[in-house]
Amino acid sequence: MVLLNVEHLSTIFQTSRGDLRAVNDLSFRVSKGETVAIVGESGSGKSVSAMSIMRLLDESRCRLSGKVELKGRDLLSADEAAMRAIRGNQVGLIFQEPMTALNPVVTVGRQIAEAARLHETMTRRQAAEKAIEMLTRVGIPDPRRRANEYPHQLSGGMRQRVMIAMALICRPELLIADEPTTALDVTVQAQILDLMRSLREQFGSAIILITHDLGVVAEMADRVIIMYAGRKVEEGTAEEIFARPRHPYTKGLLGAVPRLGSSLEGKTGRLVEIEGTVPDPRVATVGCAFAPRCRGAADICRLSQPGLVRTRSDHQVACHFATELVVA
Amino acid sequence: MLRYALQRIVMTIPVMAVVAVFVFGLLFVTPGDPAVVIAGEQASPEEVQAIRVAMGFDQPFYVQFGLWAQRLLSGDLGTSVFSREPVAELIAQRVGPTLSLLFGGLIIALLLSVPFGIYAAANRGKLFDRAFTAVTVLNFSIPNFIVGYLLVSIFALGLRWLPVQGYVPPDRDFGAYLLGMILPCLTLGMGFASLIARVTRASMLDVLSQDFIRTAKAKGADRNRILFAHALKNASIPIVTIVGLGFASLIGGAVITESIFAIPGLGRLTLEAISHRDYPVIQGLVLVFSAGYVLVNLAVDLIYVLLDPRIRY
Amino acid sequence: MSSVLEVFNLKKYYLVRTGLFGRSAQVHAVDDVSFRVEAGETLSIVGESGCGKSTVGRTILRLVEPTAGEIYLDGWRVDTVPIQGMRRLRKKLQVVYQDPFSSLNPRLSVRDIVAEPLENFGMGQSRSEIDDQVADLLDKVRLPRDAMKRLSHEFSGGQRQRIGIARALAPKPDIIICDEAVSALDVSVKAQIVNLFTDLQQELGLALLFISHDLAIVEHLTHRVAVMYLGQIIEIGDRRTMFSAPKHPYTQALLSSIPIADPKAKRNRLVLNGEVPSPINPPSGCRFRTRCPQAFDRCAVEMPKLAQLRVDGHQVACHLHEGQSD
Amino acid sequence: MNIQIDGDLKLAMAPQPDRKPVSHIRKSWALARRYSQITFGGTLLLILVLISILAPVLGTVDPRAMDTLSRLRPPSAAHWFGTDMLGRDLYSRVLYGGRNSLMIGFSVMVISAFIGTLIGLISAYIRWLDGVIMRIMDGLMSVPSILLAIALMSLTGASLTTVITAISIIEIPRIARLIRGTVLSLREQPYVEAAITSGSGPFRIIFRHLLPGTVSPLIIQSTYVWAVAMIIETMLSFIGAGTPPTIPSWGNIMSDGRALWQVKPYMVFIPGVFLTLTVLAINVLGDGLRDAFDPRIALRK
Repeated sequence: MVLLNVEHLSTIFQTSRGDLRAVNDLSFRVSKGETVAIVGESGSGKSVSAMSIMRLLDESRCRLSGKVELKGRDLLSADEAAMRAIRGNQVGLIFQEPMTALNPVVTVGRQIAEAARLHETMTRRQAAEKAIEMLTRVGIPDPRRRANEYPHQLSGGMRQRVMIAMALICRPELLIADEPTTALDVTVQAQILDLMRSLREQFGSAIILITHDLGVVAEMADRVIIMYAGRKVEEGTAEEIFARPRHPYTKGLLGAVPRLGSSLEGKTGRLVEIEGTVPDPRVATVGCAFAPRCRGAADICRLSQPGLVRTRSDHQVACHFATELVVA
Repeated sequence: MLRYALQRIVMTIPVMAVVAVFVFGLLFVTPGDPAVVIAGEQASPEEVQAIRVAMGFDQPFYVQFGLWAQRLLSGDLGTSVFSREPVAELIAQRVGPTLSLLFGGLIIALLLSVPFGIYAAANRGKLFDRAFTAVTVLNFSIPNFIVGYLLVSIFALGLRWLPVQGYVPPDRDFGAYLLGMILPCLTLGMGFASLIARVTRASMLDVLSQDFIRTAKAKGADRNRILFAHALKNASIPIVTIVGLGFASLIGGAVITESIFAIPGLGRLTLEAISHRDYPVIQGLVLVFSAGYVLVNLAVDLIYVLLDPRIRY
Repeated sequence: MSSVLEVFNLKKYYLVRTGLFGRSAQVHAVDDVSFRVEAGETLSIVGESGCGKSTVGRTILRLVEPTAGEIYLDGWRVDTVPIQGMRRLRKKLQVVYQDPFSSLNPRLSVRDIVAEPLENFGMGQSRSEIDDQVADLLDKVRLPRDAMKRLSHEFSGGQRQRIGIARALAPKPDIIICDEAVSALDVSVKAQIVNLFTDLQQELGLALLFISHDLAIVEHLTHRVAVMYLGQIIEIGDRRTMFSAPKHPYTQALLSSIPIADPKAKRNRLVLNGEVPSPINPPSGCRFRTRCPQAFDRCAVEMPKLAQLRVDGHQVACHLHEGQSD
Repeated sequence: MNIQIDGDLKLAMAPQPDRKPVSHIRKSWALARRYSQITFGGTLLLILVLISILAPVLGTVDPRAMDTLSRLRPPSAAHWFGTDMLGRDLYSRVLYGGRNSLMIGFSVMVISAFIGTLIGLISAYIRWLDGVIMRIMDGLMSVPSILLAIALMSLTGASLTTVITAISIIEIPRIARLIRGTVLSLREQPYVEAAITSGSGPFRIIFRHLLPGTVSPLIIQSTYVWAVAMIIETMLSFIGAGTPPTIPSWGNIMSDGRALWQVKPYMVFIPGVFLTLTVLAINVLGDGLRDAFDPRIALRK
């Protein structure tokens, strides 16, 4: 069953130096209980697309178009009150930097309880109890004491657990996690990923995981969307993408990340380089946005934007040579 | 908390010491004989000599300062050269009106500034915000005695709603006291209001751009909740700071305001002391005003603890 | 082989005061660290945030003064020379910083940034001589020569990091300290810079002290690895042994925590409990014992020493492995 | 060694798409609109400064010339702003007074910027002096500025020099604090550390890496100092503790009009409007400069 249906979503920021097309014609679906990873480098539009879905951008400075349906209900045309009823209730959000994402002058217990009280009628005391229960479930020791502490008194890992408790307190059907472990150390990251997996089982929430870390994707995701310069360039099941990447950018990404243990196989030569950097989103491109960095780019790539082509039932690619590559 | 308070109190000691040294030292760094300065150019040599002995100027600097500091610590601010009354007593007689004025001015400043500052920040870039910015910068640029004269022209001379000037002590006629204080407090408060309003707007904008505001939105909080439950407490820290720092200019404004409205407070006393070259009184006043400023900022530091849990002890 | 950099028993304690009347407490940022870097080799110091790895680098650079210990650069004692003398030693010891944005003065042209060490160390008589050297350096880091006239903010993160590398190469140092030098870069650019470091080392025979939290990157360019935990080196050895057969339980957990970009890879993950204790009051005995799944009584009492194993040069500080030493 | 140029460089070096040639006037107009506050404040200030400089050719008479026959005349064709109780022409007094008022403010700005920068730099660089200097600055700042000026003025004879000195003493601590804070935070910048590790000595670091970074906050703060100094001068003169009465300044002119202001309000309000416009111009200019210089605020815009 489709939980979230995004069709032709575009987000355009109006800046003093011209329009900035941060998200460009993005379509994807998330089914109930599924984990979809959106992968890309900085500037690829992955975070902006999540913020656009939840209408969290300052809409006096950007334009949204397309369609975003949550359980059949259009969010882009919903009014602010309707969106408020959805945020934190049907959709929970986790952000990258838990230090700045928590209010520094409010105790964590109250911040969690607030999320519950905004959507359910309950007394202050009931909400506080529920917050403590959530703190227990996200594995914070001594939750009663911790609930009365301020964010700066907690470690980075604990702060992220607080964020998770806050996002899940209303049992949302969809959880959007924007780089949830990027700011954390690897051993703490492992703890948080473990926690997210076990909570996914308990709560049955679907997850949109936004990250640049392909390792995290491989551990968490059922399906993967690769974004480049605001566009989806490839989508498929996690196994497909990692086993048979089709788009040259995806291949480059996979090659650019060193594999742990590669020295044992005696192949620690050069890493695969993707030349250059992400293009300036203000400069309108005619052809494929990746063409200037692509080794296999031909004339057609500079002239026309490739559309998404389904190469298998569970795999789509936006590359002029996608089908040929399958043969090759 | 107690330790923090103690720590802050201890930290005011060097500041006050600097003020004391400064106030005392002023007489000596200025060119010419301090006794002549106090006695005035026309004074006879005998008069000058009398002042020199009375003030102890015939003794070395450090002895004088030692004696002066010793008396100061026991609460003795010296004796007026002009009226021969103890300076402490002169100040005590005049402190009431000035306190009323400062307190009233502060209240008016806060009432005029904080709500508008918040509203402007919440509606950034819209018409209200632009008008707000223009009005604050204009108001900020008008010297407060001109504001005073404008207010008097409108409300006292024009509409005749309020008295032009004068001061009625509250124990004689409380109604008249309140009525008489409205224009002076407004005069004093308006300039300060611009400063606080600008800081309120800026710090609200700063807080509203932070990540945790997005978190609150993501939880489903509405605009008022975001403004008042999440942003205001964070934004109040710079607001409180500017109230503390600006208190010095409020005191300066009070001196001028008293002189416009003929209020017999410390400001008037200051001007009288200047015209009489009554240096002990000037010394005492500068010390008292500075102590007031330091105390207000001490209070500000203690308020921080209530507002920001990151400050510990 | 000769050692470019030798560090013996380095300690750096910070005093933190808790208020005016508060007692002062000591932060054991670096606690008795020893290692050496040979000419032309890469030694990586890895560990999580707060383990003291960056402080080690900053102490060697004399950006912070060491509390105790000895540091030698090409046999010259670094930690005791007066700061004027240190300026001359800096010629041999350069650094590449983490943040490619704030580590370049935004008001200077690329030419002036790269020329600064050349001018300081008197490495050119005339302006044109220095310009020629700057041009050569830009070639070395694969930047076009016409970048010289431009300001650093016109460049992307990866390009700026190249400018920083050119500046570090300018005085022809024997060793470069790379303090998280690729951490702030995007995945694809990171690979470019890692490759550049590898090439430069081969070409110029540089030694690198590579400070990083990213073990996968480290594995790609290092010869030897030192793992730090709470201010101490708990394991040090060559790359192969470290990645194939890590001995210390912390190293094992650290390696198994790194997510691998392969959904089919099934691993036995060691997820550590709890978090790193405060360096103000480190645990008694072995610092890792509070999180160690294999801790036993002795670990709380006695601090394990870094001891040589039979495997060539590999040292580990763990009571579990004491029997295996020579 | 084969040299490969990055793709991103190729991109950066690629010829920019042709832009339509824009005329200088249009470009300037666009800039003026973008920095509207600087344009407005700067223009207004320039006009006011020009008026005072050109006072002798703007139909003025000797501002000190008394004419006992035409005392307290209201504004008329002969006396545009009227005359005061000594029969002096107010129009001439306001224009010449502006010279003094502007000059006092400007002098205070230059003096306190220079000395404040020096003190701030010393404080940031010489650690053992820092505590002492900053306590002195705190002490000076805790004396309300008008009062401090009054105390200073009451001891020294009234003259332009003493007015400028007194107000500069008030403003120096503010500049010193700003410079110290800026230098201390710049010193934490990795690029300053990089300069140290590149072998730069203290002089090079100060003059090449630290001082240039203080320029924009200093300019912004200095404009406010100018405005504040003018207001303080006016207030001092207004209560009779400022510029000597023989020298016309806006404060003095208003002070002269004080006793009669209920019947002849223009004697206070005309110079008041000039002062307000000047201070407004400087403040708006300062706000504009702050927005233009401060990248944090500029980014948010």
